Amino acid sequence: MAEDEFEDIGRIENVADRMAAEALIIDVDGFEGPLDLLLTLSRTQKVDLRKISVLQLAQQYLEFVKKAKQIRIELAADYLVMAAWLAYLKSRLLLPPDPTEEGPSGEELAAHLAFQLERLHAMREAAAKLMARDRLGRDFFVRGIPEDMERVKRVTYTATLLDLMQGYARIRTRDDFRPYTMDRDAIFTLEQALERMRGLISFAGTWTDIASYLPDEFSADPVRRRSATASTFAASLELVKEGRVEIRQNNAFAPIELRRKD
Amino acid sequence: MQEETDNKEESLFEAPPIAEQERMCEAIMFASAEPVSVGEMEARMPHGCDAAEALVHLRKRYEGRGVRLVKVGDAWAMRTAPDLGFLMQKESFETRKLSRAAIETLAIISYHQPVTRAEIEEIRGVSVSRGTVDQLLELEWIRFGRRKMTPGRPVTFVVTQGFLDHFGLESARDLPGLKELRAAGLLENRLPPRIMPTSLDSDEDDAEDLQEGQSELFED
Amino acid sequence: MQEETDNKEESLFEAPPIAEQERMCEAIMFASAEPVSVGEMEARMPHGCDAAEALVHLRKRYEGRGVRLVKVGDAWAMRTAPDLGFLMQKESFETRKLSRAAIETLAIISYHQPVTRAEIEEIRGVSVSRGTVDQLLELEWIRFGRRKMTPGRPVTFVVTQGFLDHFGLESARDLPGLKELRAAGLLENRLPPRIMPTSLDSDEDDAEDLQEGQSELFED
Repeated sequence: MAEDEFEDIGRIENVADRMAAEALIIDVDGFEGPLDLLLTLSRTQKVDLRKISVLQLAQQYLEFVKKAKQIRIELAADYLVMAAWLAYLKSRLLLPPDPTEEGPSGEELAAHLAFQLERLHAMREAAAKLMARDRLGRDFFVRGIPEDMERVKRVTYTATLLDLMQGYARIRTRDDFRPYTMDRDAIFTLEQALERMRGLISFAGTWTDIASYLPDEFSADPVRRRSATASTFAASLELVKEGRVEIRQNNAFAPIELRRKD
Repeated sequence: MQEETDNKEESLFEAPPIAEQERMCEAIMFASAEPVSVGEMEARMPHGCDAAEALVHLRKRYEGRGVRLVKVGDAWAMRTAPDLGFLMQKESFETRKLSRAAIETLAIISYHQPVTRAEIEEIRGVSVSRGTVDQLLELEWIRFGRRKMTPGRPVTFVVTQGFLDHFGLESARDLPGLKELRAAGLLENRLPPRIMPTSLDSDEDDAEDLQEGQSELFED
Repeated sequence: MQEETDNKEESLFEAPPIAEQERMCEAIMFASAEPVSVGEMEARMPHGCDAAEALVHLRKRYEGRGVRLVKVGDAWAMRTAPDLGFLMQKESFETRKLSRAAIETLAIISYHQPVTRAEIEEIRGVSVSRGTVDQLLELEWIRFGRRKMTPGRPVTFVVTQGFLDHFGLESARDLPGLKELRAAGLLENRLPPRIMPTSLDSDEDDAEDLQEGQSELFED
């Protein structure tokens, strides 16, 4: 319940009071880090966090750490780092500023520490307010019998005007309509070339220019010739791989020749 | 039962006003994972409440609304109004291409309307399955036209406005004729059909390719 | 009401009258335990419906009732009135008790989002344990937001719709005391002066993440 959530946060103040009374006998683990401890200590000053005396706070903290160290040896590093830093801050605040020293002034550091404390305090209060809100499953509730969404699959059929006309053309065309495919009559395929070469290769006892293997109907037209040359060359390589022929070329752009391998 | 009146009068003092009881019943029923009986409701409400009474009011309040109060056995629950059941469906859509048979049948109807089933079969050279016609009817791309004045008075099919809308046609007359189909390469094997759309602006001469019957339909 | 119906009909042709749309929203809201977005609602309602408008009416209708319409982020949900929580012991469930660290971390994320782990640690002055973050992620109260465009591109955390729903918030802007905190400059991202101990053994993401003001989210 709400009180439970509060408890954690409320405890800080209780602890703060108790602490003040019990002269700082404290389990370090009870604090969530040096900032938490500082916040708790600062709350005992009972002033606006913005007007807090950082010097006094640093003094209290160092005091605390010193005592705590006597009781509990294993003070977490965080606490000691903070102690060292606060000692430094204290000295910066007490001594007149050293003009040769760079970096933020003691006042700036103190102001930031005050800001951090105030911010942490504000967040804790906000957390408490948040937890105190009406909450789902405790103060207000969802629908007890939600209705399952039924999943319905709808199939829509579509067709385009083109489909329609192709369909009609298909029916009305005397000669069998076939869907458009690329007509590759200028293409001499690798399969065709292989087949042709396999038939001819046994006659190639001597080195022969592969150009002589091109089919007649593919030799004249440059487009067809190109396709046939490429395929025949590829087919030749295939046959070399199979170990049936040898292939050679004496120079760049020289004729490519092949010969049956015995 | 006989005690009820007494109890009520006795406890009216402490019991919250009926409007408040109504709210309570509303909340309980809303949040409960199962229907709640009157007894159960009263057990949860402050002493002296009359859940049955509150429910009568509540039920009236929800009349005609998107949810209503229903009695389930001797318990009560809230349910969405049955006429809104369609909202509880999550539809997933899938688009599929029309089958070849359907497209051809549709094409014939669009070019030859009004056309009988027998005529479609004659043109296609295969019989037309019932499913195909039903599908086209369901898509509302075709509908029944006038009966033919031939023996048997067969029904005819014509395309619908929905068909024209879907295919972006103003009228079935806008369908390109055979000549254009040929010009577009649809009747020849070589040319890619991609060239099609440019030739869609129809002119009159496609009439030669269309059968006489249909013109009567477009006479307006 | 009558007027509105007319207006609506003028502007939305086929859309059902607003009263009917209200019923539909009502049914959808009742049917779902999860908040439903306006878009989702409209996707389920007939074409042309204006769910946002219908919800305004619906919300008004449920004012002061046992259940009410609440806005959760971009979505809407039906929830029982908080003052009737006492009737629901049966439905209430115990949320796993959150540690103080988890509560504070959650608060910091909600007020400072999007916020990196290093920033949370900077505010709390201690490192944030993995378990704390995991617990909040598991509750689906926080999720990963976009990465910060700072060295190391650390991930950020933001609160979820589930968070808003759980705490009855319409948006993260409605967090209690947000305005005051912002006015007091306590949501600003103030870089610590150089020599300040960050007090953390946080390795991967470091204090450099603390840069541009994260209050951007709440800027209206």
